[in-house]
Amino acid sequence: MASSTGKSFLGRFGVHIAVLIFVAIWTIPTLGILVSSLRDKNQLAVTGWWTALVTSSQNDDGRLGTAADQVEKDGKFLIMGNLLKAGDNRTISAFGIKSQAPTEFAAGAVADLGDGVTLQVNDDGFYVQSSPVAFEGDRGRRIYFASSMPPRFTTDNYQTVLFSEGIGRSFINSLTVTIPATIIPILIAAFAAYALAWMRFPGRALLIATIIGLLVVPLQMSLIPLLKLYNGVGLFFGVPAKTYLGIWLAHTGFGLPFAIYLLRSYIAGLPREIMESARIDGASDFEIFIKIVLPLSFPVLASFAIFQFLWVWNDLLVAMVFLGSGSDQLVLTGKLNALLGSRGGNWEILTTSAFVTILVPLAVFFSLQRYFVRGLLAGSVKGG
Amino acid sequence: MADLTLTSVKKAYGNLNILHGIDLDIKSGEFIVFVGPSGCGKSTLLRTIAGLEEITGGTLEIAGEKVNDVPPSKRGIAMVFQSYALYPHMTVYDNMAFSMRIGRENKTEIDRRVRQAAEILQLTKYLERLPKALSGGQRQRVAIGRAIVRNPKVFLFDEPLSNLDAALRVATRIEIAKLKESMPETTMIYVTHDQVEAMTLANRIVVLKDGRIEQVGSPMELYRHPGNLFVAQFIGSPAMNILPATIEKTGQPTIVSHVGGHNVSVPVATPADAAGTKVSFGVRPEDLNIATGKDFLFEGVVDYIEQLGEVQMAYIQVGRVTEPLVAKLPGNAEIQRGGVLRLTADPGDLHIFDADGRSFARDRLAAKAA
Amino acid sequence: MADLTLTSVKKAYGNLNILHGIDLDIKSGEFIVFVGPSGCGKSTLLRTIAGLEEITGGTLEIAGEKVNDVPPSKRGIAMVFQSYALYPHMTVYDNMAFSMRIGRENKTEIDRRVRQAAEILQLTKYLERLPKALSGGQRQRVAIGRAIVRNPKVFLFDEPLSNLDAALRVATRIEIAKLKESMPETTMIYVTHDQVEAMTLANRIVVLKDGRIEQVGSPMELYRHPGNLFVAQFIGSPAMNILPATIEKTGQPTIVSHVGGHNVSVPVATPADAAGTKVSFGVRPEDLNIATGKDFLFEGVVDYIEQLGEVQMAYIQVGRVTEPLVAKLPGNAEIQRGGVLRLTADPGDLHIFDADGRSFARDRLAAKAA
Amino acid sequence: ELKFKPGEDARFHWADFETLKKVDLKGQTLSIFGPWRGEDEALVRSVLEYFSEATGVDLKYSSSENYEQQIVIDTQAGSPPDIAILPQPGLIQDLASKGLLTPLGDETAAWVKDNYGAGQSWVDLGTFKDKDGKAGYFAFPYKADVKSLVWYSPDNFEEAGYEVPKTQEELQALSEKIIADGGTPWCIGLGSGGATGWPATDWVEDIMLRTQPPETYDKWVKNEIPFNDPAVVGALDIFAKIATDDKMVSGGAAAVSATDFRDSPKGLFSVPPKCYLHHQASFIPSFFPEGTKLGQDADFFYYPTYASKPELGTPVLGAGTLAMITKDTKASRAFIEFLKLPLAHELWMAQGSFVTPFKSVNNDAYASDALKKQGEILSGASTFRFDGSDLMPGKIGAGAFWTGMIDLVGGKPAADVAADVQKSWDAIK
Amino acid sequence: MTAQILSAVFTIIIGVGGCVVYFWTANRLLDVIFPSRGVSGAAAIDNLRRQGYIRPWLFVGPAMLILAVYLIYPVVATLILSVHDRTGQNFVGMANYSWAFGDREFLQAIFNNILWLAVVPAACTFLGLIIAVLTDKIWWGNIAKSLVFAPLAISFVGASVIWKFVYEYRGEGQAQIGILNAIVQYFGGNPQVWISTPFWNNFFLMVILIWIQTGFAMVILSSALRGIPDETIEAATIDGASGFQIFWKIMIPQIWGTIAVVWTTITILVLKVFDIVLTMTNGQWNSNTLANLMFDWMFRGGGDFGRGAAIAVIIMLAVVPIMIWNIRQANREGGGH
Ligand SMILES: Nc1ncnc2c1ncn2[C@@H]1O[C@H](COP(=O)(O)OP(=O)(O)OP(=O)(O)O)[C@@H](O)[C@H]1O
Ligand SMILES: Nc1ncnc2c1ncn2[C@@H]1O[C@H](COP(=O)(O)OP(=O)(O)OP(=O)(O)O)[C@@H](O)[C@H]1O
Ligand SMILES: [Mg+2]
Ligand SMILES: [Mg+2]
Repeated sequence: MASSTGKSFLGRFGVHIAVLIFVAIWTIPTLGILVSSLRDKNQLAVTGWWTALVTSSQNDDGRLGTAADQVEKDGKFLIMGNLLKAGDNRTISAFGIKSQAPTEFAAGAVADLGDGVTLQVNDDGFYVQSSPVAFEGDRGRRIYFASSMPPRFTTDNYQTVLFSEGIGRSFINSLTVTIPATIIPILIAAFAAYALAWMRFPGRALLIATIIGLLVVPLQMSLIPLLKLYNGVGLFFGVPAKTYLGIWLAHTGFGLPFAIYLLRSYIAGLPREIMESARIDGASDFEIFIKIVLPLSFPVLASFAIFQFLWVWNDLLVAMVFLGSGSDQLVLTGKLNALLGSRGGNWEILTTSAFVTILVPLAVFFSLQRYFVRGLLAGSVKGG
Repeated sequence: MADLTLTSVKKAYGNLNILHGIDLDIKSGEFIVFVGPSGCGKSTLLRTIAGLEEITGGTLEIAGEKVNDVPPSKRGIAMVFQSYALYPHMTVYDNMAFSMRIGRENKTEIDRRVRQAAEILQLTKYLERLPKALSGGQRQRVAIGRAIVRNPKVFLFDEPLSNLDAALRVATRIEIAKLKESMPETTMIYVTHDQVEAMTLANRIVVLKDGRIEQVGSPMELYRHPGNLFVAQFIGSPAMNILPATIEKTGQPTIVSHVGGHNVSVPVATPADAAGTKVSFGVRPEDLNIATGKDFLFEGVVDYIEQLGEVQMAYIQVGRVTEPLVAKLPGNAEIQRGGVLRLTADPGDLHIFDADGRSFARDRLAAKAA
Repeated sequence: MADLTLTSVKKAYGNLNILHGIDLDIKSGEFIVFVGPSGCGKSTLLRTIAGLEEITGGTLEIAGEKVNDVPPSKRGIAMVFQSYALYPHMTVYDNMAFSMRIGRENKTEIDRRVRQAAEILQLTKYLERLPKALSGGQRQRVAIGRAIVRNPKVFLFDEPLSNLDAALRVATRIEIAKLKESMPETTMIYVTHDQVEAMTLANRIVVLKDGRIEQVGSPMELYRHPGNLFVAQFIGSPAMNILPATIEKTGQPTIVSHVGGHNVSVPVATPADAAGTKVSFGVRPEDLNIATGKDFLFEGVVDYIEQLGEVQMAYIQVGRVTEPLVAKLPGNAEIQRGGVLRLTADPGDLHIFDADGRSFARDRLAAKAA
Repeated sequence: ELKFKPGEDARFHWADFETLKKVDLKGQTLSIFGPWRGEDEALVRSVLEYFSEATGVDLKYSSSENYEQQIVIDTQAGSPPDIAILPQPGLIQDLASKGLLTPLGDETAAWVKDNYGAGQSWVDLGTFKDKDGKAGYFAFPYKADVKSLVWYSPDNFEEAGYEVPKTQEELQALSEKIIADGGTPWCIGLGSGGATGWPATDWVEDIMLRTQPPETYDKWVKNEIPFNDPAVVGALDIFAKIATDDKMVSGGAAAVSATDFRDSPKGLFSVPPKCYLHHQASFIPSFFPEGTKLGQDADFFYYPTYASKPELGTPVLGAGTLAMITKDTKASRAFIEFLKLPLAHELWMAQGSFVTPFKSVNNDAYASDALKKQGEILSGASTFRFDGSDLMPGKIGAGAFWTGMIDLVGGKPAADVAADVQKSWDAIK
Repeated sequence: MTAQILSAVFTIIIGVGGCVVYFWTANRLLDVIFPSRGVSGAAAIDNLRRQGYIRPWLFVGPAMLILAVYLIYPVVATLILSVHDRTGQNFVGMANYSWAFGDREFLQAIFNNILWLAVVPAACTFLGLIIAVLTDKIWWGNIAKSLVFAPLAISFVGASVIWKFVYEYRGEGQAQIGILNAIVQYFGGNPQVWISTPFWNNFFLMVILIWIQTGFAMVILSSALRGIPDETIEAATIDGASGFQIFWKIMIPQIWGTIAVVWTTITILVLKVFDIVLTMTNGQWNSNTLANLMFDWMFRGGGDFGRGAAIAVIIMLAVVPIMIWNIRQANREGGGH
């Protein structure tokens, strides 16, 4: 393209800025869950995800040791310990004994708790509670402190998700569903699209109209009649109703109108002289399709492949209905879904699995993107 | 055997009639060249013969069989498209090998034929390139190569040399002629704008205009005895000079008076009732010579000179004629812009056409043919 | 003012060098024609001038300013593409009006200019059509029309007439010449394969070969005094006949003995040390005449005759020379295939080239120029 | 992998395991479709493990995010699981009315009546009309939730010197005291994505049971009294007074419907506390911050009744999951029998988050005191009522009622809200 | 594990291979039954003609069969259901339809859907186009594209979590965990309850779909953009057109067909979309859409198939104008013979 020469610096810079803005807008929400997936579960609902990127100060509570932990020293009873867990590189700036005033005392100061009981909390979390009389009760005292915490991330969530039992199996199941459910509709649709674009037969226009009409059929409406049909067929032939074949065909069926629609519009736009030339060269429609149309349609085949892959990969409903949910059929989305609690509050799992599932489609996108070549048709014909 | 017979072949795009009933007999082994102004329907006619356009009327027969509905691949043709129509995703080699591969021919045979064609067309260096990395002329040669590796009954060429340089054009033209010679049974139909190509290659030239055939004949026939004004002006470059004239005396020879000069005797028979009618008087630029004696046909002022080396074109303003007359004179003739020039011509090279543009010599031609 | 200066302009596609350092000065208002064999880099050079290809080396100046990085739209050019590059979604009218609309010109002015161009190019009937409903020649004319409605400093034409018929080609060529005349300040750069176009239009012709300039000069200069064997053979159609020869006597004139006949005296100076060296001896087909007297240059058997009407091409087998000699003889000369023919030529039309293909006449030319 | 080795832990009725072994289901399969996913799924599987271990049945459990949708599709299309376990009586009623369920029989109904606390309530809950309009017992309750709970932080109460209220009046006084102390009494979050609003319906139902006799509650649920009956409007008003008062709720009234119900209890534990009280069912501790110890860091009390209405006793609002036979096989029958064994309950009880009204279980098997306390609330209830919104038709209970609650906290007058819900109810009749 | 992988690979090969084998053998068979090569002229031509009659059907056959089973049959079933009551047993005529047009919620959904249809396809197509064009010009374009594409790869559940973290509302003065409110608060504004403000919440929901679907538009349009002949762009540059003008006057018209495809697809998607509405609001706060309403009636609490089906039929009818427009478009472009 001509842009290589002759773009002023400003113009080029402007493009970069514009793209950067778009990318930022598109990425921020996703970045949000990426950060969230790396965060500690408890903090998710308390502070904004962006705060995880900087050192934050927050109020916390902790519980002192119980009477069982006390030691007697110099006539005083001491309970000692550390409010922070080992490896927790927080520093305490202040502490308090009432939740209404959590930062009443500076770190290191000695707080008077009344009745001669004192408490000292150091910035490293070490505390000493001393009392002239012995402590009682089996509940430790709750105290409060403000701590500052450097950004901290955990891969726990990923470990939970990636090493959950049967995940590998369901990954394979997903691929087993997805790959044929992507390729089969492409094949079928490409043939049909070619016929609809370049072959003459009665009813062609009607067929095109029908296909556009079928684009809108809501998936949910089809499920019950189809499953009934599957069950009927299964019963009749004495085979299981829920099979891989069944789900491939189902996904093929649901993806087909869009596939034909998209491919047809592209294939119809190929230069007619090329087909004519091939026809004169003696190629049959089958050969023209295989040798000319398919290679030249790669960009659109790749786009459709990406979408179909995505839909199938991310689908749960169709898989559950037509494949079932036993562990030998459970697809990845189903598996990850099962990791969520019944009430769906496990955002750390949700965010993490969102990222785990995104990877394969992104890889597909990347690998197919190189088929979006510029100037595929260059040099074939001259004219307008 | 591949006789082609077109019987009032018609082609229309929607309401737009492009071909208005073409009648043409092409004998097996003939080399036919279609010429005609841009947009007259040459490509369309070629495409109907190929079967790429459906005929909207008439019949097309190949080897005696009606092929109106026969698909292109069964007509035994090869075609070079005006717009090349290369397969963009295939290398030059694959482009040329495609038809043979489709025909499931032997690999070594394919290779041999492709390399041979590439050699002829000087494409050997480019065999592994994709069309988009070729120059215009190279693409055109690939398109030709694609046709010649096949072994069809009928070759269709649509301006196959238009993007080639002179040397290559001559070489390729000769290759096509040789190809034709080596396949005496193969019919070739060739569209060109190049007079030289038409003249040298054709057994017969078909002159088309606005979707109609104006004249069919051998190159010399068309050149020497154009059937009408259009053909007279179309064949030959620069075109024949035409001046309004009046018949002074009918019979054989005819005496006409033209606007540019005095009465001239033309050795063509005219019917008696033509006396006094307005006619067109024609003479080719190359038939005009500088008058050395006192006798001359035209006298005029040199308007403009195009010096082409071995020859020069003199544009001469003659009397009240609006268009300047063109004369093709030897390159070394000493003429000057603004100077007065007297021209003469051999009476046998003069033409007269009636008010409808038809040549008076036609009848004679017809008589001779019968 | 639009002088163009190319200083060792280089262009490579990846590792493939297409232009190997082009040095060229084009003065404002000049009409420059690029010629050269197919694939030699003409289109590429044009495209680098237009700014469509990035130069990989050297500098390009327009009107004294370096424009290597100036975008095409800012170079003040109009271009006719070899492959037309019409806007497929616009009618002929819109295709032609596009640049003016972009330039926010007055509506009536646009209409006037478009219609004028359409008139010139005989496109008026097709103004409302889309490119895909046009014939090849019509498309090409739209491409030309698109360029001429604009008012650029530099016109670039890439084989603009290749798909036109002879009449239209002449007419359009003349229109281009007129256009040039009406814009004396406008520079035109024109690629063609047509010798006539090159000869008639050019102020100077640039002969390219394999991405290098072979010779630059006025048409007659190139025709009469080709700098080397390549130019000698490239300019002129059919090409100059070349025969191996040996210098018998150096000096002015030089005597050479060529394979086909006896010693010939050529009015060209050769240095003394050239005595006895192998040279190439050249004579143009059109400079050969049938020997009337006893004196002749070549004697040979007529191998093949191409009858072109006003002239005929005789292919003559001379002695041990492998390639037949071509002679362009008057159409009415009575020659016969198989007959023996003696040819002669004016000594001034004879050329000799040294072993490297350089013309010996060059020195004389250089001397004259100095 | 059995979680507890049979015979080893005295808390369990291991004899049941032996009984179970007598049922031979080898070579048979049993597919169970339930609502539990995540941690709950692991728990239920651990229980089911005993069943398959003992009987030799090939057992498959599955669940789905869209389980409601899927069970409809599967049953309608004729490929149901053997056993479906669902928490929505409304959905079950629908399945029953379409003839997709197998009746469990009178003796099972009788068994529930005898062995469950507030047994008749549970039987009524599982009784629906079938395709021919004939009533039958279809759904066996397994696992219950207690809804009438208020959660708090004992530490916060202790520091501020607050007492656990015994009556609504005390609760009201406590709220005012908290406000006076500069605090905020309640954390309310109605957000639940598409189901936003449901936590408020529980609360309103709780108020209904505390202001009206259970019969009125039943009529309300069946729309035998209109939704905009003054009784209902009164309950709505009581709730609205709390939820629309910026001082009463953390974050102000606007935050109520926007805050996710899973996030809202976290306010109890923030420093300083954002609130002191949280009304929610027994499942909510799963959403407490990690490390929160029930009983120590967090505790609950029974949502109190009005001292002024002693005649209403101590009603308990709850929910639960009900098991149905969707495909009548020997295995599915056997599975229902399995649920009648105390062991089936104890195994889950011992692992937490499980409460059962089954009287024969060993209460010591409860994993925590908190659960035990809930179990006691359940069994000590004078009245037990199932979550009303789950009993109403889906369009109301899982639609108009929720929307109404959002409108209500958005400031719409209770009467208007109730009238709207009633209008929707009329529309689906 | 390897056994699983092997069996998966085997299954995949069977599935894909079966499809390939069908097309290959069917076409081979046609060539064998009606041979056109190696038989005499007239017979070959006849056979070729017969092939010409049959081959289109071999090409479209599988597609038609699958469409018939997977879409047309359910559509018919839906039509039938839509004139029956909630159990699907008793015929009720047009009652479900007349109910729908009297239902406040339904009318609200229609209104919202019109809003969605007006905004989302236009926004997605426009943004997708801009991004496709811009990213074509820069070296990191592929990375940028992938980032814009990424939302498409996220499941709806994932997307709803993501947007929860954008729209989340916390009371005034509290630490916001939704970035939108955090920004608003940072600039001194009052945090808003984006999702539950009637009317405007429609737009906040649309933003999600736009965010997801722009990647779709971008991918398809970018592949179309690359099909534009460079020469026309070069010609326009030389004609003095600016980047903008080239974009609007040269590129857009040439990919107009694809734009129509993208627009249509997204329009239809909008008609069908319910996941976003379902997970974000479930149609509350006046944000219902037809598809969600249909879903609601179909499956909530056992469902009312009659009404659900009636709404589905109405959705399907809404596509008729789009269909007509598309067919016109296809005819105009010609394409094929
Ligand atoms: N994209 C490309 N990649 C590699 N080589 C190329 C590319 N484009 C052109 N070439 C080569 O560059 C050379 C010069 O091409 P160019 O188009 O300039 O030739 P030309 O002189 O215009 O020829 P013609 O008269 O046939 O149009 C040719 O040999 C061609 O094969
Ligand atoms: N698809 C079409 N629709 C309408 N008119 C068309 C179409 N294709 C060609 N034409 C018209 O038909 C006429 C004949 O076209 P054709 O291509 O046969 O001309 P041609 O003789 O080959 O011209 P050229 O020498 O310029 O290639 C032209 O006037 C052209 O405009
Ligand atoms: Mg043509
Ligand atoms: Mg070129």
